[in-house]
Amino acid sequence: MSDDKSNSLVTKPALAELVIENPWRSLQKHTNARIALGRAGSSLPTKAHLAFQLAHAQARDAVLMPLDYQQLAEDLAHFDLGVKHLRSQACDRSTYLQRPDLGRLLDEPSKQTLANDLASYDIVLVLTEGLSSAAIGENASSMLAAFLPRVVGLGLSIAPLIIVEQGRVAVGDDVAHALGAKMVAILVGERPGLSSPDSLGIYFTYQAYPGIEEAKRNCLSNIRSAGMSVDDAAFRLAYLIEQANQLGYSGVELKDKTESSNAKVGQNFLLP
Amino acid sequence: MSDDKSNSLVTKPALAELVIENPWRSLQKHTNARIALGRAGSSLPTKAHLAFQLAHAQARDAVLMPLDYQQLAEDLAHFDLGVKHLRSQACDRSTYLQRPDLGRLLDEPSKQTLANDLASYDIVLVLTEGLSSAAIGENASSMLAAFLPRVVGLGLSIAPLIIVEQGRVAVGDDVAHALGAKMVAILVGERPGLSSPDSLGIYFTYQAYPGIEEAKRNCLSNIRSAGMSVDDAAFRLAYLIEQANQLGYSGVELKDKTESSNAKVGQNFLLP
Amino acid sequence: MAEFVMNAGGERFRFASLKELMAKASPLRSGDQLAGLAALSDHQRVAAQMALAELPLSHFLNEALIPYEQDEVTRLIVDSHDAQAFKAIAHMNVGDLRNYLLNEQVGAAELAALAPAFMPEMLAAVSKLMRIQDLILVASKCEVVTAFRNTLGLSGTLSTRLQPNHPTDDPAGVAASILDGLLYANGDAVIGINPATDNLQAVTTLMKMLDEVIQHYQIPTQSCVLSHVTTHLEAISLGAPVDLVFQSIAGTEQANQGFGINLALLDEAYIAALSLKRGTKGNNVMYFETGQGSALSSNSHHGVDQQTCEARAYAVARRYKPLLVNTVVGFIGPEYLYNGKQIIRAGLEDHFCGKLMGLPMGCDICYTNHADADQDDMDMLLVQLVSAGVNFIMGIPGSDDIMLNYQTTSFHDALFARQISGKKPAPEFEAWLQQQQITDDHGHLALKQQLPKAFDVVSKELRK
Amino acid sequence: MAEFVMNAGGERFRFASLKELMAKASPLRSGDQLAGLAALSDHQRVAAQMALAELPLSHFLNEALIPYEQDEVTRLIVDSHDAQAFKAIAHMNVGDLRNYLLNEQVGAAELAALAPAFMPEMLAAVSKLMRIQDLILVASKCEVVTAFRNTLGLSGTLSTRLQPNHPTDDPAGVAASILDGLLYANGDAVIGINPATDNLQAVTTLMKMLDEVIQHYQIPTQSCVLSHVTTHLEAISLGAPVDLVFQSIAGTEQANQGFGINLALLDEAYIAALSLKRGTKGNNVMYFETGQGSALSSNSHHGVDQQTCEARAYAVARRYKPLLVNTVVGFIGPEYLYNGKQIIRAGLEDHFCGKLMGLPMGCDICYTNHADADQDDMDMLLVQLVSAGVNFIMGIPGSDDIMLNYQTTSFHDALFARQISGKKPAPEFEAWLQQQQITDDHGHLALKQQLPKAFDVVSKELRK
Ligand code: B12
Ligand code: B12
Repeated sequence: MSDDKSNSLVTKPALAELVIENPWRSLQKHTNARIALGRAGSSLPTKAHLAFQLAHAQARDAVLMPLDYQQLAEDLAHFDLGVKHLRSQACDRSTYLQRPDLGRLLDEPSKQTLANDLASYDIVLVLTEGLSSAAIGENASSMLAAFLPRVVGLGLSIAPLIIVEQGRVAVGDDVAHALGAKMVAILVGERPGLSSPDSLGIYFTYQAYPGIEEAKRNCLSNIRSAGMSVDDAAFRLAYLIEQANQLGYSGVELKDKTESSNAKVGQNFLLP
Repeated sequence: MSDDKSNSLVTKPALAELVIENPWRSLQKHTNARIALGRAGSSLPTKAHLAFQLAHAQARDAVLMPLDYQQLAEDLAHFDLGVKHLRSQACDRSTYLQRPDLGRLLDEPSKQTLANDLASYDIVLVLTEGLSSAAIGENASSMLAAFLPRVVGLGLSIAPLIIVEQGRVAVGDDVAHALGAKMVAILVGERPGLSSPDSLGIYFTYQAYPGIEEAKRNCLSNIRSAGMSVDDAAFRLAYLIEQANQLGYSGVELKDKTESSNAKVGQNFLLP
Repeated sequence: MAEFVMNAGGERFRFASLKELMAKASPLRSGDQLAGLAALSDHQRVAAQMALAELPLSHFLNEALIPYEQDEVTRLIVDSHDAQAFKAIAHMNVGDLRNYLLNEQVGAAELAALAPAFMPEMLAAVSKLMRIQDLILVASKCEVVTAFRNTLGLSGTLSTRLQPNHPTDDPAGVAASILDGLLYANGDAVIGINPATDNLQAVTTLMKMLDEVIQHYQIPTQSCVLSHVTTHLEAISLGAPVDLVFQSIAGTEQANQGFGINLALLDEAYIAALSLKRGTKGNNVMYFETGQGSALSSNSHHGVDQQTCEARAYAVARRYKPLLVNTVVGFIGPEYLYNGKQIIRAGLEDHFCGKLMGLPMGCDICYTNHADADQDDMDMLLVQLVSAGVNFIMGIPGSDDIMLNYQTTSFHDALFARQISGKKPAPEFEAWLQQQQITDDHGHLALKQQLPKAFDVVSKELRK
Repeated sequence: MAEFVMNAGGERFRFASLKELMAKASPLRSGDQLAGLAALSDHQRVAAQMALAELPLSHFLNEALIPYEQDEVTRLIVDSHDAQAFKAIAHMNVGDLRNYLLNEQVGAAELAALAPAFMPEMLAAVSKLMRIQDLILVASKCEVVTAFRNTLGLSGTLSTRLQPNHPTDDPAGVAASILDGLLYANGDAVIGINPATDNLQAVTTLMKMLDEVIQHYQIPTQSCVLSHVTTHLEAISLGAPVDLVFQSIAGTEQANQGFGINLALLDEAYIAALSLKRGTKGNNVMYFETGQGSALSSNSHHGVDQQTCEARAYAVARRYKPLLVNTVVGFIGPEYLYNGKQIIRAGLEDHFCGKLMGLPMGCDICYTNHADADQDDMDMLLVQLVSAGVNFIMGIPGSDDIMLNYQTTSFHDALFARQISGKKPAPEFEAWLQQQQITDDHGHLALKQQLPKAFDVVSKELRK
């Protein structure tokens, strides 16, 4: 009882014509952005769509991937500053993701640890996985290697390196306060993107205290191989520290006026 | 810097005109259906919308409300048939809701209990809360009171009454099989509706066995004060049993050809 | 039986058979988890989708998900497959098919011509690769028109089944809901009652009542009493006025057997219904309902995922040129579709697969009280299905079915849908609504405190 | 401070203040749970909604959620409230207002006239009583038109912000994404870059680059570099070519302080931007971004639920007659909007409240990888927002923002949305697209292997 129409209307479409490719594919050399994906009708071709889905599955896994704290501590030990291992009040990954408030606070034992340190430091560097353990795992050591010589150059005293498990940006305030440090820079894993699972952020605050407003910080972001280089970041961070130390504040009013000559910068080919 | 337009366009609308009521409200006496709700534009007026939301919140609670098995056992004891209290393999409410397969099977101790009963019965009556404990709590006893005299009239032997915790319809098959009963009728709580939290269903099967297909059963549904009366249900169930016992089958081929003169039936006022 | 292997994101995944590949490629749903068929991770799911994308469509001609010998639905699918029409797409793999369907040049005519080329499993497969926007876009290009006493499915229209259920089938109770629906401009797809019982007297009484109402008010619509098909056959033999024959159908022979039906029985019912010649505008005389999960719920799924089982049911439906096919998407409950998100995607998949099979798809946009869903989810699905060009939806008083115990779209919901989309009821029905002054020229409800003239007899009852 | 009591379903519920009532009446979301403000059960939530429905609108004139003395946003709301316009609705309660807004007779003109009568809290309140369909239907009646170098928000149009972000602000990388977007017919709302750094040199370099591109290709659109407003001020003082001044804003003074802004600073920026007189079609010079959760995230919410905080941010926006307001709805993460369902509802609420305030609302339909959401959820929200008449959405290559690390709508998504809705880009931009032969007469993409003539310089680069 089914129809047996002859099918003259649809002539066998050529496979090569199902997807219209974009002639500007070669511009992909300038960016990791998903440009020139081509189209099926006006929609994403199957291949590009499934590649996206795969990247999404992987990115979601990346959020949950634990940081190897032992490895990190070993790496940091090489800098000869001492390393302290602390914890936020977010006791596990699932709590961390749901309770940003707890990720901003040191737990009691950690505060105790810091309170025992009676030295007074110009700056303390804090490391926490934030939303991406890969960001710390892959970039933190080289960042410190690029940066620490500059602090020495500025003649600032520097506290032992602090690892905080499951911390948010503001946990640095707790650290600075408990330790009595004048400035704090926290290295934190930024949320993993589809094409950037390992992006490091640095948030710098002058005279931080618990509850200090965000506008009082400065931020360096997208530090990773495909983003800002650790050398560039170290240069800028040192600039911010130097300025803050002179002016007596950090944040919105402290502008990053470094003039960079980024070697990686390409030319805008849209203009003659 | 905000505008200060004068507002001549909108003249104060009369409150009474915000909702257009429907002149056929009085027909609500014929049905619990949510008719003649009126409209705001073409949409549900706020009152009717919120009444719906409240009913939904309550209906969701109804699904989770536990059955008072002790009360039920006491009520059933009055019928002097003996009462057995069994369990399906769905160990708690949350498992029950997610694993219908387990709700269809008796657990081992329950099967054991039945295997010890060596009598052979014409019919076994099973009670289980299914998706609505209120259905059993409010209708099971009166249903049995209306129905049991009729079984006696048919001269059939009847097994002890069986309570199964967290059962699905098909758990009756396990009971009938383990007990070696010729026919089974299971009284089960139907899923709670917005306006019908306490609806009882009865599923009847001739010569049931585990895995028997659904088409081999007959069903009576919507037994509750606003639906089919227990007297009507008892009458129909007895009819099905009598027919099945004669014909040697139940299910799709066994049609309910009772002629009812439902006293509650109103007249169709749409026709002259 | 083929084995499939796919490397994705540095891992190697194996799928033992086509049906495993299809199941693992299926977007997450509780029914497949219950059946132990669902992908174990998103990563595995994408790998399966990638492998499926590379599968030639012709593979479906060679590997049946349920053996030909064991299952009459498989036999129907294979035997009725149009090899001639298939030639146009025989060189494609599943991923190519997705690209092809999305092409702007491929419109209603092309899709209609290809319908017989599609096996349901091919469409299930391609739907698993699709995002919701793809399901919407492609389905929106289809136009499937059917007719009985009016014309349904024309583009630019949105029809409704008026569902005036009552727990005791009380004619007055049913009539009250019918009146409510008509005066809210609903009921052009069908006035269809689920009878509370399967009692023959009750069923034929309702059939007569609906027939009389339709005749008395000259409503260009059709009626249906949704009892079992065997009950329809008995009613027809007793001379009851049957417009449409109804049956729930599923995608495997065994599941249909659980419903007490098979193809022979449906053939018989179809012929009986055709013989009544009651249609005036056309002769589509069947109404089918389906829904993901029914095969699994009777343990008749043969290890096939629930969405693919559902698509197979459409092969059964297609055999009978139905007036209406309704996927009752959230009806059974969270055991099969856990929450609003699963219900929504399933509804759009079903609509897509059905439309491409050439079926006049409607959707019962619904949920039960044991599901994790609410009115917001229904609104979401409604808006999306309207964009996708669904033929019809349900209309019931205040969304609350007091007999079937679930929530579906209300008369008001249908009006909302028409308002935001500019869609209209079936043309014949629209004319009737305007003639009765139920709606005005803009399609807005016009009634206030007076009933239409033709309903004088009701006005009298109201004054009592 | 009033106490509110409501009997619902046999239980008695108490709410200690208007802000508690509002919070408990709010549909479930993780941010309110985090703040300890969410209803403890659905039952309690409905009771709060019932009480809220009965609250006279005039009550909002008397009970500020955050005290007048403590908060400049409250002062702005109260002081700019148009008592004259309010007279038309002063007799209504919140439930009445919902009924009124749904009326078919209440159209774009009425809603525009009423905009100054609405305090954001009134709209937040009424939105809490609304189903998704209500949010869509009412918003779809609004038309909010703004202009700078083209005309945005005309009914029948859907615009996009082209967002060509790059992790090092590399001009070539940015240019690649701009080209991709333009050739996919995106970018009429604005070409707007988030600079990776707040470095002044980098920011002004990007500003110049965008300006040159727009001038060279004569694109009827505007540019924006989304740095902090203070950076804009510095850039303007350095003579950089600033089309639109951008800032993130929130609904409390304290939250804005956390962002390093206040009304005085915004006033200053607004005046500076106006003074440049770069608009040709109109003088809407501000671009704002908002999003539920930002106040709570800086602990500046004063016990007010996040949706109400968001609506209050629109009072800030309204002061500056912006060209674009963008609710970046799933941007922060699951801490505030847990999953697709919460993101979708929040997006529609924001769009509704903003539109009724008279704002040119767009939506960044987005999610992060730590949220329980995916592309299907985005498609759902997109289809619904298009039905609701959203002014603009984002367009970025393949949905993947490689600098901000989140997923938003792609260039392709925008084309899908236009295809199913028949909507078009802003008229000036549409004309440009056709002139460049990027699109054909149907608005379909026309480009295949050749770039448009005007892009010859690019073709050369490609041949390299
Ligand atoms: C859910 C449901 C279904 C689901 C069942 C799947 C499932 N896993 O739940 C589906 C959609 C598949 C279904 C199909 C049909 N149903 Co049905 N269904 C219902 C409903 C709405 C709820 C049942 C319920 O809550 N059960 C309680 C729970 C705890 O039971 P369960 O063990 O989880 O589920 C079992 C029962 O629901 C049973 N079942 C469901 N429907 C039917 C119908 C019959 C005749 C039988 C014997 C068993 C049966 O099958 C399930 C699996 O074992 C009732 C209406 C109501 N208010 O109860 C109608 C209802 C029971 N169904 C009805 C009918 C007519 C049918 C169909 C025969 C329709 C048709 N023409 O094909 C088919 C086929 C049924 C069959 N033989 O398998 C009628 C029965 C009328 C009567 N008195 O005989 C009812 C009363 C609705 C109505 N008035 O139209 N149904
Ligand atoms: C999420 C986010 C936000 C959220 C923060 C809320 C929250 N709870 O997360 C919201 C939407 C509110 C936001 C606002 C702004 N942001 Co922001 N934001 C981000 C983003 C996308 C991710 C940050 C992240 O993953 N952090 C890691 C987690 C673990 O940290 P957390 O403790 O959970 O969250 C804190 C940080 O995110 C921090 N934060 C977020 N943005 C900013 C910006 C600045 C300047 C500072 C000091 C801190 C800060 O505030 C959060 C609460 O304590 C980054 C881009 C990126 N790739 O990282 C941009 C980014 C950090 N933001 C940026 C900017 C410019 C802003 C704004 C100043 C924009 C504006 N003009 O108003 C505002 C105001 C910020 C402020 N002072 O509070 C820039 C900073 C550029 C720079 N180098 O200075 C970035 C790099 C993006 C960009 N390139 O445009 N932002």
